[in-house]
Amino acid sequence: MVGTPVLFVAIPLLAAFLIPLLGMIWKELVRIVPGLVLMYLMVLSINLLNHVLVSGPIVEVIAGWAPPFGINLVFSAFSGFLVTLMIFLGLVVWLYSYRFKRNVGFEPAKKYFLLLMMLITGAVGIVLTGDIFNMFVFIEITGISGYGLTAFYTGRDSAEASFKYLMLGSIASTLLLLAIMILYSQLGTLNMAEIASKIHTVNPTYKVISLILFISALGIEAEIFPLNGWAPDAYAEAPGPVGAAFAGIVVKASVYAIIRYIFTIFDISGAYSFLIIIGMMTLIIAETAAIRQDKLKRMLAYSSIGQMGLVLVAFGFGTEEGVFAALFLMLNHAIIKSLLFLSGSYLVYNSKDKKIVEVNGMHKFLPITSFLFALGAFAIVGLPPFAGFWSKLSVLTAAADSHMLFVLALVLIVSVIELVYYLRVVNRIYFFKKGENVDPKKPTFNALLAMIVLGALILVIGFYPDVITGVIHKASADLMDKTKYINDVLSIKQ
Amino acid sequence: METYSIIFAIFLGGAVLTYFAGKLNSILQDILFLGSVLVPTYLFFSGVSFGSAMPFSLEGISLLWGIDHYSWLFALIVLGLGSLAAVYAIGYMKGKERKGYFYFNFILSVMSMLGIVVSQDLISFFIFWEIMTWSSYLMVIYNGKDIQRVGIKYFVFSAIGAYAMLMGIVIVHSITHTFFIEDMIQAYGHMSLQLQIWIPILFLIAFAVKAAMMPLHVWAPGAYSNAPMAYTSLFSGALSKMGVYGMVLILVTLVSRLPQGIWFREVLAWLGGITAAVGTLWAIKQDDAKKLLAYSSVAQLGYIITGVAIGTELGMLAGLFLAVMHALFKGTLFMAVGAIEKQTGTTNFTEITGLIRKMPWTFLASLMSIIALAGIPPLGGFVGKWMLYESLITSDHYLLVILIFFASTAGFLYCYKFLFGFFLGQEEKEWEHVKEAPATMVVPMILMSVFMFVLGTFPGIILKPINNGLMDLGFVDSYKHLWETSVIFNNWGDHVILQPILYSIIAIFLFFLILVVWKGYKGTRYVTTKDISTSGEVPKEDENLTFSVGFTQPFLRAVAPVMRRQIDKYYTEFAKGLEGLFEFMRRIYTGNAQTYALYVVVFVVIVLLFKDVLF
Amino acid sequence: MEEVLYNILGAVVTFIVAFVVGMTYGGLTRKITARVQNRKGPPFYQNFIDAFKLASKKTAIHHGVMHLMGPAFLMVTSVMTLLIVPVLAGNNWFPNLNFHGDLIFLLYIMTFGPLGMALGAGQTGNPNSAIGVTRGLSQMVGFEIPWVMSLVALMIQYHTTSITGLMEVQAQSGTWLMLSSPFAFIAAVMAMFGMFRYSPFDIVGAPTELASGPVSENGGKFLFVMMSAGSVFTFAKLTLYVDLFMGGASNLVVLLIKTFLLYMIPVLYGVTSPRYRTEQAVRWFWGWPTFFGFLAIIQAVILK
Amino acid sequence: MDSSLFQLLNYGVYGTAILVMLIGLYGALVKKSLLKVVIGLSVMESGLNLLIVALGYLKGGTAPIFSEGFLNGSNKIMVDPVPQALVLTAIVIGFGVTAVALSLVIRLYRHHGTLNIDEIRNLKW
Repeated sequence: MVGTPVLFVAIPLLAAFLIPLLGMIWKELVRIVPGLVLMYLMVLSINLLNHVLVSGPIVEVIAGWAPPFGINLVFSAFSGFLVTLMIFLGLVVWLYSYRFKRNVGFEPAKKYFLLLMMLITGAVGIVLTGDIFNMFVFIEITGISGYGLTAFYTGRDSAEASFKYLMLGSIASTLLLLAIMILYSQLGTLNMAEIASKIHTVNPTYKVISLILFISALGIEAEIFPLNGWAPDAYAEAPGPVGAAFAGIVVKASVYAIIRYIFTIFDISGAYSFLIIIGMMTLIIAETAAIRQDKLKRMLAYSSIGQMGLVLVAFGFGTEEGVFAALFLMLNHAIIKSLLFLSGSYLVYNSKDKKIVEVNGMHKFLPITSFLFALGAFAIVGLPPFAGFWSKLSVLTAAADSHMLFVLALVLIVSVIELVYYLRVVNRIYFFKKGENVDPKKPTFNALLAMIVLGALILVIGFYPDVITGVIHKASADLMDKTKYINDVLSIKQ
Repeated sequence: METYSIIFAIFLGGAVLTYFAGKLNSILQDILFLGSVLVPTYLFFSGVSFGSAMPFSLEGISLLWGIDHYSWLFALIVLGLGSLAAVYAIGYMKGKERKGYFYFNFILSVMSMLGIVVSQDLISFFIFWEIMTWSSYLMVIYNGKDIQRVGIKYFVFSAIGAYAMLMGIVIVHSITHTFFIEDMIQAYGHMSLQLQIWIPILFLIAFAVKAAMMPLHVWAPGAYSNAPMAYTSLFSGALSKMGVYGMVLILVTLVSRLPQGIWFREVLAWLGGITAAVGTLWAIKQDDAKKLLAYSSVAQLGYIITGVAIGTELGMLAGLFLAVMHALFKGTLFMAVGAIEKQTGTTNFTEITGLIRKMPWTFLASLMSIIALAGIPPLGGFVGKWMLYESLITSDHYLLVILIFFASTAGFLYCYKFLFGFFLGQEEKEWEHVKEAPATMVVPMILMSVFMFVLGTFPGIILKPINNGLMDLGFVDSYKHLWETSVIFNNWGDHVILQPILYSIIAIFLFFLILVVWKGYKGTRYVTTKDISTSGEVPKEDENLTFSVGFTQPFLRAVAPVMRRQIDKYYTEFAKGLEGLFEFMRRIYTGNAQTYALYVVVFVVIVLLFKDVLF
Repeated sequence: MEEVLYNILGAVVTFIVAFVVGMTYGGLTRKITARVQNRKGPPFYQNFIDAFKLASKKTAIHHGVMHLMGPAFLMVTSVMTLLIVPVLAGNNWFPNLNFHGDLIFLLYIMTFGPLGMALGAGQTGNPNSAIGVTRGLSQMVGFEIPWVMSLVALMIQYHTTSITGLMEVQAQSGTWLMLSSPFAFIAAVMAMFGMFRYSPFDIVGAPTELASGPVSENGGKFLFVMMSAGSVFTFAKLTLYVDLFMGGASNLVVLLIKTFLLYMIPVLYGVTSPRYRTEQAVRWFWGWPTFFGFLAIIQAVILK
Repeated sequence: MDSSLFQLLNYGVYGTAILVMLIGLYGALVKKSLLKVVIGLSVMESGLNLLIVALGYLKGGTAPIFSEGFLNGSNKIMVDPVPQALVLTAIVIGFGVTAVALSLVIRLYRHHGTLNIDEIRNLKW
């Protein structure tokens, strides 16, 4: 045993609280410690994932109370894959924002890294936990740190965005708690595995109501239309790396939660087609909204929402193929959209309004950043031979295999729209004349490194997707196997 | 086996190396560029044998590369034109900016086109198709001119096509569970009728876009004229042929097995004919050589589509022969325009005149290609046109043949306009300094002209590989029956014997040429184009005698009612309407937190109300 | 080898016949036109006099290579057309090249010369030449449509695309195609108006007011070659019509009678008509002649 | 206590809790002042907490601790302890959220000079 899943929650949480104290010792520690923590977790998660892929999931029992009484953490192929992805993105975001703004002083940096660690704690916790109330707590942790990070810049309209996020977040937590209580009142347990094993005894009406409340609550975090009013504002006003973290970490965790409920806990088959419906709605509305944006990050935000809609659609096929496609898409989306957010925020670094027109002619001043943005844009619209193509292909294959031709056609039509707005921006970067009063800012070395890592990953996955598909196949098989999950958790006796 | 890997590795590596070599040394970059196009070309033609295939797998998908005679034909077009255009590009790109960018995309385009023809499975086909699309897109926006309109239009149309194809691919996969083209063909017979109809349509949309068929052609004029000319010769000459390649494949292997397939063929053939006619009319209207040639490309592809859509052996031969010829003459013409653009800085007929004495080799190449384009004997274009007409007539397409003939006759107008506009007419002082283009640019053009000339009399040289390719697709051998080395037949046994015709033409021409200049040429003196009689008056030196504005006005007046309607406008209106709708839709996000909260509540309530329906 | 020599000899003879006949017809046209217009007119051999005068002149200036080549290009078309068209039916005297090409080839070789000529005219730099050329080309698009329609009608009805094939059809059935395919004949004759460029379709050359068209910058030998090319071409076209629609001719006299009668149609129509502008001319050809072309095709489809 | 009366009381508590939630929701959705919105959200949470505690109540149950009353009681029923634990957590979280919300309200007021939610709409579409 190389480590236990509980470290994923404990260490970053500890680090988060230690950051202010460490800052008193040496100010630079505030920036260094999160990185060290994340690096350690990265190594740990890769080791654990390797272990899990070979010898089955690790179920960690907290405080010695065996399931179903205590809280347990489950590090399976599925959750392990997501955790690894999140930690990796956390690492990239850390690397990027290590010296994001020189003028950001010690105090803001302290807050920033504290909140970032909290955010990662929460998101990782959501994925790992095997207890629905515990998940609620982690969602709230993620949420509160998310509100804080959104409101990070005092000069902008970030407080407004944050408030919207908070307001919807509060409603989400209310709905979530309500849903949890309905389930609890019916079954008297909060353990996911146990609920899953007993769910068939529940009165269908309660079951459905509870599921609807779960989906609505988690849908707010997962940016499902029409519950995603907060998302574009938050993405646009939060700092660039936070946008990347939202797209890559928070949303992934929320989608994980929805999927866990629908695939493992509940046994309602209608939920799959419901996923497709809301996924399609989200996809279409978000992409059509994105094409008319005049602010870069807002455009990326809508695009991100749309992509998550597509992920839900892929999950909604309910087949293992669909799950594979969705996970692959989540991976690619995490990498590519993060790259876009990271490079995009340098493209509009010094501009006040963050308008798309202000990226005109940036390639002369920021050649590598521009190139990486273009690479990301090409990849996200699914052009081969970049990473996005393979996931798009698997989504479409899954759709065709489930005989959802209408969905297939709609997804493709929307892809064309997506293409248009990304290409417009890339064209501006490369072929338009730079505006008079735009003052480009060279990216720092760390930021460049972070972006190049992501860009390289895009190319690697694009040219040789087999590096990652094996893991994803196992992860999707793991998710589909509901009984195994129940057995794995409930067989733990202490 | 390994040859494929080496070829594609050289292409890819060469593209990247060439890009970065520009930072070191310009000449090194040129050499690397040539190397990374010519070396794979050599390897392909020397090292790749028919029937050998390279299977491998990616992301759990089995892929297969290999060639048959049919794809070899298109590889010949791609690599042959690609190599010549690469040589040309060295001269063309001299002293231009973004050289690395150009070379990079050029190599990738050639690679992707070769990839398309060697792909024996749908996924690598699609991958290369998309690489081809975006590399050509990057070329279209190379000049940075009008990119948000022209470039995006090109990409959107390509994407619509590509995604239609992708939809077809995944539907096929959902039935066969493999991506091999062979398996698709096998399984096609067992599909439901609905699928049998839809799958070819989906594929044909993709190919029709690339082949610039009406009504999906609107991207073509802008894209062809915006790309740098060294690339457009490849773009129009080879890249658009990929559409033809796929179209033939689909028509022969799938549609022909469907009883209703005849309707596909008829519709396609008519669309091809309309494309040819409309493309020609618009080409006549253009005052810019690039635009003229772009529309002309559209029109020429219309002929090709008609030919292959007819689907008889003669029609196939005609279509594919025209495809080869089109690669030659349109490649040359775009190169000539590129040469003129490089030497004068403009491509507008209303600005340039009288270059014949300054750029004689370019003129010669243009003349040859124009003769070939117009389909006049004794050059190669005639053979293709002849076979096309004969195939149309013998397969009962009477009205279509009239339409094609109209297009082809009207084509003379722009042919003449091209030659007159650039090379003939008054020799203005403004262009006195113009010199012939450098040798790297002239030699490829002349070489291609020679090919055109040879093919005009000995079409068998290229009809043989075409015939081999068609036999691979399941047609019977048509040697001695529809063609010989220098004889072409139609299905009724009528024929044209090309050799005596060529010799007669040369003999008559030389006889009368000598008659005219006998004892005269030395005695006559050359006079400038100012020294002419206009109704008996001798014009003054400063009098403007250049005639180039409103050149084809009389004809355009006659066809004005047809030209009033432009498909492009409808597309633009549609796009505007859509954007308006999107603008309206995004107002859902009102910016008010309470509204968003209300959405949540309403969502929950609605879902709860309809829970029995939904779950 | 001997055969080739005989062929060449035959071709030369054909050419001379065509030249003489064409020139004579040209002279007669001038005479007839004058008569209709109540003038005396030149003698019918006036064209020969003109030709020899022009041929004997020495060329002093030229405008470049294309200019020199222009007349030769034009001649290629005329002679090639003449060689492809069977002059006398069932006669071994003038087989020429007519077993080496068919109607579609003919249609295309007929455009070779005018385009080459146009290039020569273009190089002179005379704007009137180019104006004439574009008018000519536009008009060509006009009349080619009914002309091709009538040819296509014949081809599909009798399943052959060669001229000799069509002549055989007439020989076997004993009826001329102008009687069995009247619509095709009407369309073809109406197209012929444009082909000969007599009034009302003479805006191409605009002969009466200013010299435009290809000839405007040519004199001496150049003009001689062009003139003779025109005459030969006239004869070749008329022979083609006779072959296609009037059963051909077994000897020269019959051929002369038939061609002359046919020739009078455009000439007489011309002298009584005012001139059309180019677009009017084009539209005229796309009106009734095309309608008859359609009828011809419908008839052919029904009867085939 | 009579069983039906208990049932009635139980429903009454549920009803009240839900009513409180709805009142909170109303406040959050309709009131224009940011402060009132925040209060509405808090009220909604309180209602929910009330509901959860009520759900865990059993007739005649004692506090879920090994107290004297439990040990000496006749029926040895205690109310479900889990909801109470959950509510405690939820209250803490709600407190945190409210604190963040109020601090945001302060920043919004400084930035916009108003608390009217309709006027704070710089980010839209």
